[in-house]
Amino acid sequence: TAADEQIAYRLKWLINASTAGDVVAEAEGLFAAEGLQVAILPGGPERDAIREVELGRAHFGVASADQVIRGLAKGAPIVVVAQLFQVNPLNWIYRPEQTTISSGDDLRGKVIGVTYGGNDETILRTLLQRHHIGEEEVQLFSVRHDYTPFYQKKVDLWPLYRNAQGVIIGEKLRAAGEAFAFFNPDQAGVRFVANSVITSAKLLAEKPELVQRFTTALRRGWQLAMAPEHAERTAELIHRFDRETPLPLIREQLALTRELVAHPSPADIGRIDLVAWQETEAIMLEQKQIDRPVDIATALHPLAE
Amino acid sequence: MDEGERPRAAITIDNLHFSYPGAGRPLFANLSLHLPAGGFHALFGPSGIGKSTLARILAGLTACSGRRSTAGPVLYTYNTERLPGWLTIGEHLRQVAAAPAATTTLATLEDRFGIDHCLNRRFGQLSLGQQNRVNLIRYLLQDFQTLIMDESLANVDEGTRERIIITLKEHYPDRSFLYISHNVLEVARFCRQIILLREAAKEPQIVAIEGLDATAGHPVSQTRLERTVLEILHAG
Amino acid sequence: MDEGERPRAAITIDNLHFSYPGAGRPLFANLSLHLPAGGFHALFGPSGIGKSTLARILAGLTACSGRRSTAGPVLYTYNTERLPGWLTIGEHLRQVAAAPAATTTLATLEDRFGIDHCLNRRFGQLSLGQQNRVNLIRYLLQDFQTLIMDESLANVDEGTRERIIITLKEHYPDRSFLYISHNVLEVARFCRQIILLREAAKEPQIVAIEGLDATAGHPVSQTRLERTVLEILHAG
Amino acid sequence: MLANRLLQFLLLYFLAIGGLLAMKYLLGLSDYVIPGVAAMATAFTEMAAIYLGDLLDSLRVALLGHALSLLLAAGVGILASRSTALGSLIRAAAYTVQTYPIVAVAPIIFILLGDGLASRLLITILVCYFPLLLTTISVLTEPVADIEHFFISTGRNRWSLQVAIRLYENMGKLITVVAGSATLAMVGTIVAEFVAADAGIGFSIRKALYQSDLAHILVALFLVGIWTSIYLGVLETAGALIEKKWRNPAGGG
Amino acid sequence: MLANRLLQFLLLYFLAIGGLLAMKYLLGLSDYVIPGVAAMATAFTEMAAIYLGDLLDSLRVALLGHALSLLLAAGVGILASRSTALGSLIRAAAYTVQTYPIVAVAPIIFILLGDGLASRLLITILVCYFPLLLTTISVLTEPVADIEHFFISTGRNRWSLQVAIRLYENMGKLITVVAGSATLAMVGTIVAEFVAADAGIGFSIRKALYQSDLAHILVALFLVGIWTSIYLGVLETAGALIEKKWRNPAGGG
Ligand SMILES: Nc1ncnc2c1ncn2[C@@H]1O[C@H](COP(=O)(O)OP(=O)(O)OP(=O)(O)O)[C@@H](O)[C@H]1O
Ligand SMILES: Nc1ncnc2c1ncn2[C@@H]1O[C@H](COP(=O)(O)OP(=O)(O)OP(=O)(O)O)[C@@H](O)[C@H]1O
Ligand SMILES: [Mg+2]
Ligand SMILES: [Mg+2]
Repeated sequence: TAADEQIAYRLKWLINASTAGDVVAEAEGLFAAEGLQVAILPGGPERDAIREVELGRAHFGVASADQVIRGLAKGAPIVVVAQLFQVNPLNWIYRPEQTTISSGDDLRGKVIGVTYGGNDETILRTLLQRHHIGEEEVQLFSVRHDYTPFYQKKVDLWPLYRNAQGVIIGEKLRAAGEAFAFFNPDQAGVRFVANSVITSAKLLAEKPELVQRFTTALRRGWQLAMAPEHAERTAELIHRFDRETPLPLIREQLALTRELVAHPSPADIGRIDLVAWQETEAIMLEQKQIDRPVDIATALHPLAE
Repeated sequence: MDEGERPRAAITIDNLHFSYPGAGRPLFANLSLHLPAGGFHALFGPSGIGKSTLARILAGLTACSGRRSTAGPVLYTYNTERLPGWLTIGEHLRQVAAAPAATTTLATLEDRFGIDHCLNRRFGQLSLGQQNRVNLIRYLLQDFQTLIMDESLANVDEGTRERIIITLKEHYPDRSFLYISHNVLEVARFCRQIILLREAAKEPQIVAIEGLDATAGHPVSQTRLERTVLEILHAG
Repeated sequence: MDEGERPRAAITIDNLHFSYPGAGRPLFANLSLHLPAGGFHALFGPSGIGKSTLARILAGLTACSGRRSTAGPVLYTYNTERLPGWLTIGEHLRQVAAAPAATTTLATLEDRFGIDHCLNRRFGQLSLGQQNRVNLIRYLLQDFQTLIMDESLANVDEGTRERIIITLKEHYPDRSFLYISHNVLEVARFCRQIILLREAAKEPQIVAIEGLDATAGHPVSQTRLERTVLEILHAG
Repeated sequence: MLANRLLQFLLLYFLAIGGLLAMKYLLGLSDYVIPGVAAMATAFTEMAAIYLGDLLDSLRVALLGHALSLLLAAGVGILASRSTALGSLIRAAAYTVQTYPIVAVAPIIFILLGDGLASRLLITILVCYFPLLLTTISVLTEPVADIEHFFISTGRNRWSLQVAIRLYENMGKLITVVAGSATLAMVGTIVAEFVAADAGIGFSIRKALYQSDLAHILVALFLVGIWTSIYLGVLETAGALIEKKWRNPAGGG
Repeated sequence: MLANRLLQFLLLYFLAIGGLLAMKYLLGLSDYVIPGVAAMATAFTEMAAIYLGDLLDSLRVALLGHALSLLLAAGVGILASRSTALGSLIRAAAYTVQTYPIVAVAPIIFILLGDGLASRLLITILVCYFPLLLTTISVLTEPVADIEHFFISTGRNRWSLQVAIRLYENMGKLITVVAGSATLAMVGTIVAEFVAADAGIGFSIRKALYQSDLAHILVALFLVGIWTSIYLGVLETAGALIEKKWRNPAGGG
């Protein structure tokens, strides 16, 4: 209806299985049910939801925890209203026939792909530090858009999102008859929060109920998207935007996403994990990614339903 | 190069020294020249002697070390000039015809110069002699006191050339023309003063010879013509 | 345009029809021309009549509908040609001198044409008449049977021009030259045959007049010269 | 001209594909490094129609961006070729802006222009205008003495006239460069879509790249090549017609 | 010329910074969106030396890439301007390659050339050569009738001679474009480092971009601008000297 409020929602990345809940909330009318007309804007490396939210170009956005903490350190007036991933999907893929990684210690001596400036760099450096591995004991490889160096076996471990590219690259390796595995930093003791939903402090102060309605609709969207009985429909909805990925792969991606989002149970969808955020902040301080504490708890606004 | 007291000559130049950079000997050494005010005059001399260079200096286009003064605007035109390609000859001429009066002049000139049938063609579609004539006409439509014509009719046939010269003398009795041409007969017959340019080694470098200044009403006798021609050839 | 039985003429053209695209009337209508083999001949006519066009057709540079045959290579040169800028005149001439024999010819020509002191300059640093002469010289060093000179000496003074023409006739007695010039006296005096080009409406469009073919040893009398000039002017 | 361009493109494309396949089989590279013939065929049948739609979307932007680049290059070139302090500053600005890689300035562009067509067009233009600008400046700073002399002597040398003379005299060169820059408009659009858009073939290439799908990329490159050849061919034909109409053969010597 | 270029760049750069700061303080934006003066100053003192090292690394590649681009453009341009089938095909190939955004062809480049300097150089060249090529082709396909007539008539019109004549007659234009393309070499290098390298100023910009660190990006852009201005200024001065030495003033009318 005309009374619907127009909302711009900037994603961090392209629409794919990692944005299942966002798509479902929109397509199944959950936003509309809250009186919101939401435009979902795909993101990309040159996009920055924090900037857009501060500038008022977007009302809500998705940003990774390191982006949020960095923004806060520079005075960006933003707040976190939901955390989408309970487990960080960032993993390193490797070929077990060639590389054995059973613990963080095994990283020693490996050629490891890293996106310089990305959160995988921070995570990796923390891992190395925790396992007392010096810079000179590994070989870091600057990662770019394409996987050729990994394909050509020049790099042992390559960072990717377990639930998204992990499935696609895995499929290719499987088709070629090659075995593959993932190294998950979470298991090696580094907890680093991934994507979360942000808005501006101003919007939260001025229209708390609007923020509430948005968050509610979004959480319902994610709950619906993650529900196994809705999986087929969710996959179809995503496929409308993500035509390049075949449906079977999207289904597989969804199943993996469910493990990371509805963790440990569907009730946890959207939950802001304060401890994990504090650990993330501690890591960033330790890695000198920020020059002062931001007291992250003050920026987290879990909204009760 | 100051415009001091108003000179009686159209262009005066004194004490001119000039050499091209890198050239051994100077082209002009202490040269002085007074182009009379009014009349059709010639600058004459063998190829390579420096006529074009001197003409450009007289027109103020080439910097030099001499004292130069002029009476009124001096224009310099040369035979390899071109017109913009996107207009027809007629359009171009109408555009550059300075005053309203020039429009009627234009019509007369087009007719007398024999280019009236080329007017809706482009410059590139003209023969060389037609190009010469079209280029000259547009200069005649401008505001000038002195016009220097550097081989401006070099590619025009003799008949047309004579008709053009006579037309110029009739229509522009008060202006000064300095005509550069390699045709000694023509120069002797039609010019009032023939300024003969000689090598820098000769003293004076410039010799002025009286021409016969023929007009339509006053043709000249064959003997007088021959005498003048001989005078020019001997002086050179 | 076939090279049938070996023609006695240097160039023969029959039944030539030609008009420029977009032009109303044809420039040439059923024109035929036989350029005699050997000798210094002229193509003469008022500006804009079609000399350059015909010259290019004779040289095979412009396609046409007539029958054309030639005896030996025909070259066409015109007065606004330029030389490459990165060589001096001397270097360029030495480079294009075809045979070893041409080197001695070159030295003679440089001297007779009066350009020997320009040899270490670039083309852009020459006067117009010097440019004309340098350009002509390099064509003379080539392998040709017929050379068409389209106003090739238009910017050279008369004295030098006569010396050049006489040199050509002495040095190349067996070749054919077709000389385009607007100087009727010169053409009458030095050419063997004067091919007069007239309007397409006139029949025939081409009239051949006998010239006086003067050489250094055989100057011509004033009366014969005047008669020939008159003949040319009347025939036009 | 057009048919020629297309044929040449096809020849080159299949030569390149042949080269890749030869490499694949000679070096024994697996399907994920270089896809096999079957994978390529599948990719083609699956994606061609979809990518064609994307491409047409991009072409719209490329055409518009190309046109605007021409205007910009002409405008800036004309201003920059004036020997005034302002002209010199404009020229410096045009060069400086060009020095910066789009990817580095993209965030600033988005801050200033937001999403949508404006940003996409601006990026297309930034990629496409510079070669046009260089040509314009190079043409406009070189006098055509034998035409300009008259206008200078008679005090008529308005600046617009000088521009007209120099552009007209170099029309052949300009047409070559204008037509050639069509390919730059295309690449500019794709780059813009890569960093900015949520539509167009550049966006699709990006998605394929993130999925490391060389077969899809090859399909996209095929379509891009075909259409650029067509666009280029059309421009070249048009350019030849313009030159023929505007410039008449020079008169006899 | 050189001092001028630098002054102009500084003027433009500080104008742009001023604009950003004005926006920041007028809209009350945080340091994250637009860094404040203090943050910029800190970034400068912290990063200038580091970035200067990166930049010099990039400059090396840019210089080499520029030189190779000139060679490539000349070579391809000369071949492509021949009106043979091969010339036409080479031209089509040069245009087609240009159509493809570097990012899309990057995987293929890496497969073919591996990492390291070769890929970086190739990408620099791909970005830089095309405007040079267009100019070369446009110059080489336009006859200079009044010079070439003699050589054609006398059967001397070797192809190399024709190339020499046309290049020489258009030297002024070529110098403008060659000097101007220096900025393209710089941008090409940065793009290459962006997609390919783990060194150079482009790589540093990418890292700063990932962290949304505009202050660092501005420092990098400052250095890039300074050095490109210097490079450009040097080339322009050299070009002016060459022109003066090679081309003599034309003779009288
Ligand atoms: N740019 C130049 N550099 C050096 N010398 C030059 C230059 N231009 C002309 N010259 C020389 O200066 C002399 C005079 O040249 P100028 O063109 O004035 O002669 P001119 O009398 O007009 O000859 P013409 O009748 O052949 O046109 C010539 O010997 C010529 O070679
Ligand atoms: N490209 C062209 N298109 C149309 N008409 C042309 C073209 N070139 C020349 N003409 C016309 O054809 C006629 C013959 O031209 P041409 O150049 O052959 O004359 P010409 O006898 O050499 O004259 P001149 O003595 O002035 O050089 C002229 O009237 C000219 O205007
Ligand atoms: Mg002269
Ligand atoms: Mg002619």
